[in-house]
Amino acid sequence: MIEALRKKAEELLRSNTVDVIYGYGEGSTPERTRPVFITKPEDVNKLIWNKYCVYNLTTYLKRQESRKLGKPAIVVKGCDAKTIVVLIKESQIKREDVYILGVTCNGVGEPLATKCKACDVNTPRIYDDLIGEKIENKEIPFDERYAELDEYEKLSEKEKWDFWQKQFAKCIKCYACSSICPLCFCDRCIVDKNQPQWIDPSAHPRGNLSWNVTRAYHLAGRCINCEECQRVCPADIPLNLLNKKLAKETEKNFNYRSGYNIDDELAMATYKEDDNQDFIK
Amino acid sequence: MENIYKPYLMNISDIIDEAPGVRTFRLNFLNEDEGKNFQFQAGQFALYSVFGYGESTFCIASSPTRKDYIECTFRQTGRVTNALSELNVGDTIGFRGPYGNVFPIEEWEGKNLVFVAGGIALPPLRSVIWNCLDLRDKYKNITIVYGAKTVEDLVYKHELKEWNARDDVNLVTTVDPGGETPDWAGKVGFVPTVVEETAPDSNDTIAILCGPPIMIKFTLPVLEKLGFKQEKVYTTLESRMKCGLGKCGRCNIGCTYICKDGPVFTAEEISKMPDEF
Amino acid sequence: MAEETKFEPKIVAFLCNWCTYAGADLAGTGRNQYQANVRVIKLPCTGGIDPLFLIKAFERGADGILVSGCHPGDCHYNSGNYHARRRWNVFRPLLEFCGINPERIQFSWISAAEGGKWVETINGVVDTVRALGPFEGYQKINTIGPDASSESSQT
Amino acid sequence: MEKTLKKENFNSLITGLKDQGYRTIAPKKDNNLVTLDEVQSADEIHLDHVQTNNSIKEYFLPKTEKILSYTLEKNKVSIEEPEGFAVKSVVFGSRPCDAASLPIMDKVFNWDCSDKFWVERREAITIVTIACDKCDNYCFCTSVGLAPDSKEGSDVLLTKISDDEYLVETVTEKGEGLIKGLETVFSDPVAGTPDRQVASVEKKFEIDKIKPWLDENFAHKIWAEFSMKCISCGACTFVCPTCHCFDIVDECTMSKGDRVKNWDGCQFKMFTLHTSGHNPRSTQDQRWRQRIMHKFKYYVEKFDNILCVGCGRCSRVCPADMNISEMLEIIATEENQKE
Repeated sequence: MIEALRKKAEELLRSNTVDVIYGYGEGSTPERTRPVFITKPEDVNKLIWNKYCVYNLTTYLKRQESRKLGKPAIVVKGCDAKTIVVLIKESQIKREDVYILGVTCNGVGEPLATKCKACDVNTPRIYDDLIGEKIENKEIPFDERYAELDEYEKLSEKEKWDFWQKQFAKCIKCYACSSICPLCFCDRCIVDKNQPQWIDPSAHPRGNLSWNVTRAYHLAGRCINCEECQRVCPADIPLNLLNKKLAKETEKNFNYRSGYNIDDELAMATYKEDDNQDFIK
Repeated sequence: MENIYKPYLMNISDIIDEAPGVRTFRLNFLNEDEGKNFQFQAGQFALYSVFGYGESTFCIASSPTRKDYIECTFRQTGRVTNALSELNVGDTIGFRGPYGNVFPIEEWEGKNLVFVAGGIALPPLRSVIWNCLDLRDKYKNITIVYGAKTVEDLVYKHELKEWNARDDVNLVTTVDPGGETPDWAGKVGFVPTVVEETAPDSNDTIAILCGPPIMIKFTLPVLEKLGFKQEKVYTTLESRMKCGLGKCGRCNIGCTYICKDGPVFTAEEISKMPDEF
Repeated sequence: MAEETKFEPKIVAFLCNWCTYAGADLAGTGRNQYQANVRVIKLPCTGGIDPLFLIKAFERGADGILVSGCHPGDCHYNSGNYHARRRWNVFRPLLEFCGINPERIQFSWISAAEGGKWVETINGVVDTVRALGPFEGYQKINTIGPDASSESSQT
Repeated sequence: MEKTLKKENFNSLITGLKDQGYRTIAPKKDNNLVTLDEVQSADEIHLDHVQTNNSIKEYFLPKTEKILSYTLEKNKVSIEEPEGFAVKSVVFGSRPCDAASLPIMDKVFNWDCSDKFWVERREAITIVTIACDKCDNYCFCTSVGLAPDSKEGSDVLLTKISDDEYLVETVTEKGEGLIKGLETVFSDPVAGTPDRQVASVEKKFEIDKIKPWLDENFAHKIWAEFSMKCISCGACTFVCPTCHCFDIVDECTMSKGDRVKNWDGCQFKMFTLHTSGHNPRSTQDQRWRQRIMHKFKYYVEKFDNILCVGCGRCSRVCPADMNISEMLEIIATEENQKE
């Protein structure tokens, strides 16, 4: 599979189809990989593919430094490919501006990442080239997909509050969660705006609650569950639970799953006259 | 132990509207003893704070020879300066300073002085200009070249009149082409060009330059052409600062901390800094 | 004997200018009494209410919040309330997931003609929140100063 | 002074400290992380780790701290100064690299004028370090002039000499005072040379090669190449025991507020953004260069110390696997090739 990937990458660079390949390379330790940016055909051997390729490389589509390298081909797993669908829908990129090197994937991480436990995109739903044997994507029932939330939803109001307060207390406001998120592409984040200052910049319980709730909420109906925020959090806050909860509510209420169908209207940019309103007096 | 981040409380005793969005505050110490012990020198800066909005860094615009008050001039741009401009006479602000190094005006004694300023950069020079004018005998010819985008944007209009009327000051004012009014008596043109036209004698002369980066960039070669050596050209740099005390770590250009080693530098010193302004 | 001070909740109401605010106004001109615990913030449209406003209200000491606008189909800007409704549909469960009682954030449609419904709704919100008691969780994190947070972290 | 401490006596040590009014901070396990945190008993202490997730820094320069509070009444302002921030404490079981960061940072917080929030906490806190008996690939203390059993910055150094016993060496008077006050907990050292169990940390580069290269290579393509994958978050700077940059902000209501000092980091693009919109370090290669230059050149020139203790935290947490020692290895190699 690696050979096929390198061959394709080399071909794309030689034919000037793209200027750069965003891919995975060897990391600091055997259990890590790292993003690599291949601009020369002779460097394609730096590309690798293994179970440690957890990163969602589409985040580099938003970074000015990598954009300067020119038109990219990106190595994406099925989950990462969903990001590209959202980015296109949200007018951040054009379909023709990115070459999608989809890889089929049976799960990443050691132990297996939670995002892989109910995977229904082993084969990307969008790609220009597919590397690896096509895997039939399975249908996974709603409950199973959000099973991770069950034990938290069962908690009492006070238990929930205490759980999250304990988690948010660890937050150091390094903003790795939003920096890594391919869908947090605002040039200036709400937390950096100070006229007025909506979110306290301090890493105290108040500032941490409003930051973490707002970060998650801004991804409502958008998050494609790549779990990068959770992976990068140096304080080990289970951020993805918040994102997943929002995804669940979006699907439950609007029958919408982010990044699955390019023809679907974005959940938060549209409405239906008969949307749920049983909580409104 | 003293809290180095604790500001003095200052009363706003006067407010002057200088130009659109530009204001001068005259400040007095609420605690008279603090006022009596307070000393600063031309070139230094301070952190001014509106409680509830934060601190902002700018120079002290009044001369150290005028001891009863401090003046600052600021343009309304960010969170703090916007909050400052909401204040009225009688309101209280915080003041931390003075910080940074100074213009070596004693070394300049017996020499000609040429001040070149653009737009909102006159305030940093105003302190040193008045300082030298208040000690007028110690200096030879004093030339001031000051330019702004439009006539309206010139700051300290009253003082410009005063300097213009003095025969011991050669004031040249200019506005960018298109910025003049029908009754404008000054020059029309950009500062570097006007400096070249004015052609101050570089012999035994110190040039003090302050303005936007683009103005500095084009004026330095002009001064060089006129024969000014780099070590005779002074300027004052600015940067984003939070502590003003060499601790918060953001105002450095290479090893140089603008808050401690600056803000006053010679063109020679600047030429040796890495290109990261 | 010291008399026990009764808890009076602070309620912040975010109202759309065209319907609910006018409805509340109607209640006023009709001299219909309702509980005085509410502070009204008037906005052009519920579609313009950022959930951050609601968080901020809690930060500043609100015990309960009411968000209210035009009935579906009646929005002055055609669809502002439909969009708002979508957001509430996900924001409300998010807060609930974080341990905030959803009864503290209530939503309603009240038209300019429904002065009576306004009185009824706001009294309902005040009573519910009074029964819930002060929003202690938020009050606690509001009073913990920046200096205390590092000591309390990870505990 | 030398003593020994049996693991079984940890509990009496912690209780003893508590009785003397000390708060004890020690490594503690929480889910996947081991963090330095307040402990009440020795049972909570976790010592089977390479490095704690958070550094010792947060007990001297908290992630957020009040530097003053004020009340506003019409146009009257009154300022109140925070008190009680320096809590008498013992940090027990931090690593030698963490302890070494403290004297390095003393310099920046004391030059020209002293930051009392730092200084008073330094006085109030005693550091009891445990020498590392294991390390990982990210550790590089030996490359920056330290060792897994360095005494710099510690008041007391503990070194494992058997599975259940530690050698106790006092380094400062403060440390000696602490030990003397708890004499019953400690035993006298046994005769003979103890078997010190200290990790062996591989030396990855010659530190002497770094600064000369930095002096010459402000403009070098490696800054951009190496930092291409950086995502501009502040994780590296926040977990770093020597990164000390901070921000000052006001947080308030209509009538009262606090002026707060928060961690800030040079990797954020907002860090140097002027109000005018101009940004001296607007791209990631400039910011990455700043981080390396500040640690291995600027701080050395100003304070005669490297601003790095080789703890490896930045590389462990980096979301994009940027590895600082790898960068320094490249620099040292380049410098070698020049010769």
